[in-house]
Amino acid sequence: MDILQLIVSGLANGCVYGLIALGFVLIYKATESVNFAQGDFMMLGAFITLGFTNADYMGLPFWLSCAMAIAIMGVLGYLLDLVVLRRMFGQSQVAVVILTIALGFVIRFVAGAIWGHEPQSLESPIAGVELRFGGLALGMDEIWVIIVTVLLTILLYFFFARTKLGVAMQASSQNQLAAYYMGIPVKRIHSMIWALSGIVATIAGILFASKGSIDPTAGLLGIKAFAAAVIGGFGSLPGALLGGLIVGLVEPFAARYMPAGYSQIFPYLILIIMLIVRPHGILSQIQTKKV
Amino acid sequence: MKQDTNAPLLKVDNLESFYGPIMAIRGVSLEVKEGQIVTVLGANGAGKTTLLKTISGVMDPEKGTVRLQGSEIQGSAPDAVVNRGVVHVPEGREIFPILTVEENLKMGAYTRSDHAQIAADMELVYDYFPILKERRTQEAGTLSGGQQQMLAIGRGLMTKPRIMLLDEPSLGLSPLLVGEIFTIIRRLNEEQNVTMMLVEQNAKVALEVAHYGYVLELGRIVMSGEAKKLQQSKDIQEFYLGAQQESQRGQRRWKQRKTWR
Amino acid sequence: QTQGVTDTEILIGSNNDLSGPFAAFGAPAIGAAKQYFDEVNAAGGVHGRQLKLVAEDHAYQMPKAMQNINKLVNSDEVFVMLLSLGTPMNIASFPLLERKGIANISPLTSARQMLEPPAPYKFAGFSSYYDQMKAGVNYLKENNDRKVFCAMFLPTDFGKEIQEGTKDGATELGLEYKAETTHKPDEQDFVGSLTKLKDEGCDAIATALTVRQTITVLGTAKKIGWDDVDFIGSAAAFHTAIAKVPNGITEGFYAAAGWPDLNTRLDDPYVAKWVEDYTAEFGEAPSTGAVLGRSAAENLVMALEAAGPDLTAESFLKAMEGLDYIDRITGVKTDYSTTDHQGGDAIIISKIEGGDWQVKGQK
Amino acid sequence: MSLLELSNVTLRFGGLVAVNDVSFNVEEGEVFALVGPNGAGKSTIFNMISRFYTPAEGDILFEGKSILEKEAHEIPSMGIARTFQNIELFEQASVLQNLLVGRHTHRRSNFVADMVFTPFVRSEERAHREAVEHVIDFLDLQPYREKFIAGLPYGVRKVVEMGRALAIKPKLLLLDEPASGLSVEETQDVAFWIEDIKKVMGITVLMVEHDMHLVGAVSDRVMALADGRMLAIGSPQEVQNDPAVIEAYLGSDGMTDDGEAA
Amino acid sequence: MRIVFKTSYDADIRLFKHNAQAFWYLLLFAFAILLPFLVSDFLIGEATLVLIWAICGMGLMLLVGQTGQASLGHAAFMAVGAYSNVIYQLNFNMPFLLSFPLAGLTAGVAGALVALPTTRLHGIYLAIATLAISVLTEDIIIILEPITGGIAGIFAPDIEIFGYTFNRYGNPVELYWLVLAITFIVIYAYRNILRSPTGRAFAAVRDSEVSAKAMGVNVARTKMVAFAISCTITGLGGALMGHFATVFTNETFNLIISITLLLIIVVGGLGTIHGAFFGSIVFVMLPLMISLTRDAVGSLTGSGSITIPGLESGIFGAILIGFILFEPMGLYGRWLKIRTYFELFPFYRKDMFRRQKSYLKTERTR
Ligand SMILES: Nc1ncnc2c1ncn2[C@@H]1O[C@H](COP(=O)(O)OP(=O)(O)OP(=O)(O)O)[C@@H](O)[C@H]1O
Ligand SMILES: Nc1ncnc2c1ncn2[C@@H]1O[C@H](COP(=O)(O)OP(=O)(O)OP(=O)(O)O)[C@@H](O)[C@H]1O
Ligand SMILES: [Mg+2]
Ligand SMILES: [Mg+2]
Repeated sequence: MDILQLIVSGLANGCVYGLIALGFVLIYKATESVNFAQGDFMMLGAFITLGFTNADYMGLPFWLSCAMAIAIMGVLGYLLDLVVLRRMFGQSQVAVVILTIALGFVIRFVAGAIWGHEPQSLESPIAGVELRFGGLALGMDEIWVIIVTVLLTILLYFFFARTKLGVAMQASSQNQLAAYYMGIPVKRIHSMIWALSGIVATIAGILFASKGSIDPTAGLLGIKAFAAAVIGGFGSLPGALLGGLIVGLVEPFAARYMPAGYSQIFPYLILIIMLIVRPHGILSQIQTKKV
Repeated sequence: MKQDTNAPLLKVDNLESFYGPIMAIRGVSLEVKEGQIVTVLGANGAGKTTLLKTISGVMDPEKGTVRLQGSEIQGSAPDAVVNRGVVHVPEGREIFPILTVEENLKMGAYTRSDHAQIAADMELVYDYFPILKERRTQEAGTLSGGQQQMLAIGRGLMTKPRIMLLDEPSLGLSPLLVGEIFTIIRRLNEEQNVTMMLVEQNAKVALEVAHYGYVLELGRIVMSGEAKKLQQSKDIQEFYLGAQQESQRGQRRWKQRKTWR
Repeated sequence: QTQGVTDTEILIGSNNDLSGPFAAFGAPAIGAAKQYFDEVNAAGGVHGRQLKLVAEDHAYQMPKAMQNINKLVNSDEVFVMLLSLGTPMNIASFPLLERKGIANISPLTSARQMLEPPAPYKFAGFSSYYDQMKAGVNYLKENNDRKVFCAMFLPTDFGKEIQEGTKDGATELGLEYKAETTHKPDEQDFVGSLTKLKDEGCDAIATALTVRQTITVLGTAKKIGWDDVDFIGSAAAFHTAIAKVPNGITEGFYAAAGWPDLNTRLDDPYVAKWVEDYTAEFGEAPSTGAVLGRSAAENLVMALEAAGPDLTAESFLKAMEGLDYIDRITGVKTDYSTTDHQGGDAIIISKIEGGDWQVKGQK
Repeated sequence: MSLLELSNVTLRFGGLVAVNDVSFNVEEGEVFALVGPNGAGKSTIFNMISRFYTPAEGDILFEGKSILEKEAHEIPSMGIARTFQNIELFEQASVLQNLLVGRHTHRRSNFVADMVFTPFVRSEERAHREAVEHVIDFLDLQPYREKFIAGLPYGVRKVVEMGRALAIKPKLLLLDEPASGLSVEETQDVAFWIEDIKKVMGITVLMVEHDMHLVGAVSDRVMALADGRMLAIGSPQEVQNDPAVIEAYLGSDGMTDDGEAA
Repeated sequence: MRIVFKTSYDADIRLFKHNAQAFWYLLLFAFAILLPFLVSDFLIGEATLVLIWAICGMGLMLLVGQTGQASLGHAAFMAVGAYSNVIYQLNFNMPFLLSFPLAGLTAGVAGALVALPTTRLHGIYLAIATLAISVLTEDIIIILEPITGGIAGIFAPDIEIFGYTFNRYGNPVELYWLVLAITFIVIYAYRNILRSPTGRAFAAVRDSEVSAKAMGVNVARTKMVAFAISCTITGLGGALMGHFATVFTNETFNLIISITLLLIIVVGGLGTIHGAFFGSIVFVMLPLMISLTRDAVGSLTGSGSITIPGLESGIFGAILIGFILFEPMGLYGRWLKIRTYFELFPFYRKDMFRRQKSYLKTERTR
């Protein structure tokens, strides 16, 4: 029973990582850059929802707030690319990485200025509701996280694998010049993917905030999600989920069975070991160059 | 779409392009008439690739105009240029390495939505290059050099262009295929009225298929004329067709070299 | 001429975390202090001098903190340091403060090093985490008959203090200190740690986690149906946000701190007025950080008043050591002397009941 | 003993047999050409010799010793240098620096000495530079000496690649399509260079080339491949007139075309 | 544009391209040495910090800029340098002159050990592995509490050289000169690497691993050497940072510090020594400027002081975005353009430095 409980909550926990990791992978898949502000996007999305729905603020119905927050973050993502990132088109990835790190500073400041620096709880109908199956306890929030993450992963996977737009997104990350030669509007595609990742980040944020609480530094969680995406094979959507689940599962088991002082290092230890065994992640996205 | 057959489909005027401080083309003017095959000859580094890149919008010119059916397109985004029916088959096989061969070809048809016709065109490409059909699901990055070149050309065909800019299409192809490529070019031109602008090191074949030719040297057009006439030109024969006398060759070979110390 | 003091102005420095992991404490504290100084300034200042607060943000990063200290002390030339956050950051500033004779008032950390080894320039507002936890252990033994103590902590100086306080508290009382778990600040899931502690038979758990994590821990314990256990935090967990979590998830959580929650003091008109003013200016009710900021600012102003118009480092220290009053915000008796640089010695045990912190015991 | 011997070499990519039971020898001092349709497995053979790929079956001997237990980076110091079909230069460096990397196998200093820049390092550097200057002279690269690769025309890059391989001072030089993308004039230069490489420098050359003029002009022996299998081997004329080669590779056009060239 | 006539092979090997360049650099060095006579102790403290960050930055630059290996964990090697330096002094009674180079060496060995299993990793995969190692380092410091002081931290004694002590508050100017001297040594070693086979091997691995192998460069070994040298330099910087901070704990050298280092080298200009300096100047001076501006605005508006939480870091982020947008190649890239402008004067074109459209290709094939 113990173990089952650990597995179930590990899975739910891992899905949160996976959900944030999806946002990383989306951007990477279409632009091949890494958005270090992804965690902050999540935080911002959660705060926007909270601003709409919490009684202290606007007190709107929860689901309406979610929809509005998702829409706002989508537009914000699009505009961000249009106004800022587009000017970096074709520049080295590492410059984009630094840019997103700096963007994180700004987002955290803005969130702090609007909603304050203290943790707040999202007044969400899915928080604090528990379902029991025998001795197994499962939060409503956890069930939601698992369902939404799995659905989103499948949806996005087929979007990239099957639809013309999805393949075009992959194409424009692999060779921007060639994508242009084919008439793919690469820049617009970038904006679209930033919008999409804003949306995914908001969904992650809502579920995350429902599981606990949110403050402006909550985005730092993004780093662990990033690591999860990398061990899954950066660029692979199922990989992101897989990586998230691994990290999510290692955590409770290490905490349960490892001595204090060592347990918290296990996720990172596993990470290193996995990378040594599979240098390009579990579902490797790296192709050896043919010469 | 009625067109004045004499008005050029593509007209380039006084075009200048730079790489940072380096001027790569220096005031090039040329025109391509509808339904023609025009070839641009020139030595290495003459600026042929730069010229094509500037036309297709992946480079912005510093000066000059590019007119497609009379409207200026210089400096516009490359995808907009493709949407107007100009496709550029680039030098050096810019394929999508982690997509399959079939996905690569599908991307060629990105701007189109006539599904039935796309499928038919795909079959046509497979017909031209059977090896691509065989390797439909292979990741394009693992194809051999020549196979990648076939894919690049095939992908260009999938856009159903009105005008094709071909940059060294025969690069790395076997002699058998070089012959085929030029047959395909001629057929497309004759049967589907696709206009072509062709850059080739293999000047001999290029002049054979082309109607008209330009010679680009150090970023300037130095000669132009009907392909037939160019073929006869002594200079062209000497510098581009390799018809030199042995003695000259020998001289070149033993020419005094300065040594740098 | 005393550094940071002119005829019209007194410069007060603070090396704080205003955007990093502890901004939830630093930001409101600075806000509240600034608000109080503005009030004092509007009323003519202290002995005709306006109070000017320069707060630098180190975001809990050591190199940035060093830079800030250099600026505050060597460039701005502040007279006194107030509410500086972070144990290592404070410790690193001590050599320079000592050299320049600058007092360090009410740092935002309850680590023992803020007073140890004793030095003339070191002052602390409230009791240490260590003492708080010892008192907390004692309370849970006396009132709830808890016997097996455990701890969940971040491996930081703060976590270590709480772990040691719990451990020493338990052993001194002849109780068992059974198990502990360590965590990272970005850890989200505590099912593993809690099942472990449950297995070990813990019946009281001291926590030294971030505010967000504390909430998750309490929720998780409820979820796995573990209700015959008490959780107790320190001043760092004595936070309004924890009490305000919806659906009663955090009900029953204890905190041992140097002051009572503001809610229990609202019948005092002075406190009520302040809560109103603060809420008006910052758009949110004062939280723990704000309480600390306000009470430290009042403390400082009182000392400056007492030091008289001839303000020097010596006169200020003397005034500080002579302070003895009931803090108007927290109601805690505050006194300093030449041998006692800890203002409030009280330790108050509070518990979340009905979405608010209620005072349960006092030492 | 031949300089290079491939015996019954096979390589598969998944189900695809890229090289199928191929055997041939390259004798010291000759120019040996590999020809064949696209995808025949020519570059794959090069990749096996330079140890980027490991054959599934068969052995590769260089100077009588198997090179299969060597790693890719140990191959150049044995005396095998190569160029790449798609040009793999160090883009962010000058021509000179690219060639100097070719001298890496001749380096005797270590990184500690380099950091201090001892007199020994300095004198070694001078020697490297001298060797590289000879290559630059040989290939007429003076005008591009200080230029960054990123801005060079295709043809010059091909030459730089050849220079970089020559800087290794190998015994065996592998050239993968040295003349593709070059004009007629430049192709003639390449022909002369290959001749000099063989005669003056005494380097054995194994090359892949589609330009049958060049193959006919410089090679001593030619082997034709198709679908990973050997089609024919012999003198250039023999191979060019082999019906199987004409059918699979040259086409009827090709024959007349290259017949006159040969 | 200056044209250099090269008359011997040594022309390419020289430290400076030509005499005028040598002149300008020597002038700059002289200025650096004389700085304490020009500015206050406060600014000298900041200048010392700039130098220390620049040393650490040069370490990372060698790895990222020269060898193309990403690291998100270089703070760990600062930690190794800082801890081992102090431990050698306290526990083994070593003088600074011995403990300091040994600390660098220790960090270098640690770097090589890290490189050993990770040479097969590339790009972000390597970045994440180093990040994980950096997180582990924090815990290792706690586990090694008996020698590291664990959570309580460790106090760095004053630097002492032949009985002469250096303290950041006692004699900041002397400390500055000491750090400056160390900076010079690091720069010299760095330059030597760049002009020697080691540097070329680094660049080869960065630009194309395939052809580096084909040229006989042992890629794994080269990466290891790069890690070792890089971590040695960063470790030296960390040791100085330790003395500068006077106390440090397991939390001092954290992920944010690693990110800061990355920020420094990218904003400064990847791949150049200058970049490390430009970057650390920005990183140290920009927040200071923001604070001072804030204070000045506060005084002007009469509101006394401005205390908006997080304002400084928000503005810092915004300005950083501006820097990157303005010059993605880093400040050194911009400096080169300005220099070319003057060298070409008056033969420049108005938009010579306008960015041409540029396009990226995947780095997923290698
Ligand atoms: N990225 C670049 N940066 C700087 N200069 C460049 C760049 N690309 C090309 N050039 C220069 O521009 C000029 C024209 O180059 P271009 O590639 O157009 O020549 P080309 O005629 O296509 O040659 P090739 O036959 O080799 O393909 C050359 O002198 C070349 O050095
Ligand atoms: N990594 C790989 N994975 C799968 N197939 C591969 C891989 N590398 C090569 N191939 C296949 O192996 C065959 C041989 O390729 P190779 O590159 O050797 O051809 P080639 O003879 O050099 O042709 P070309 O003249 O076109 O360069 C091709 O069909 C190619 O598609
Ligand atoms: Mg070209
Ligand atoms: Mg090949």
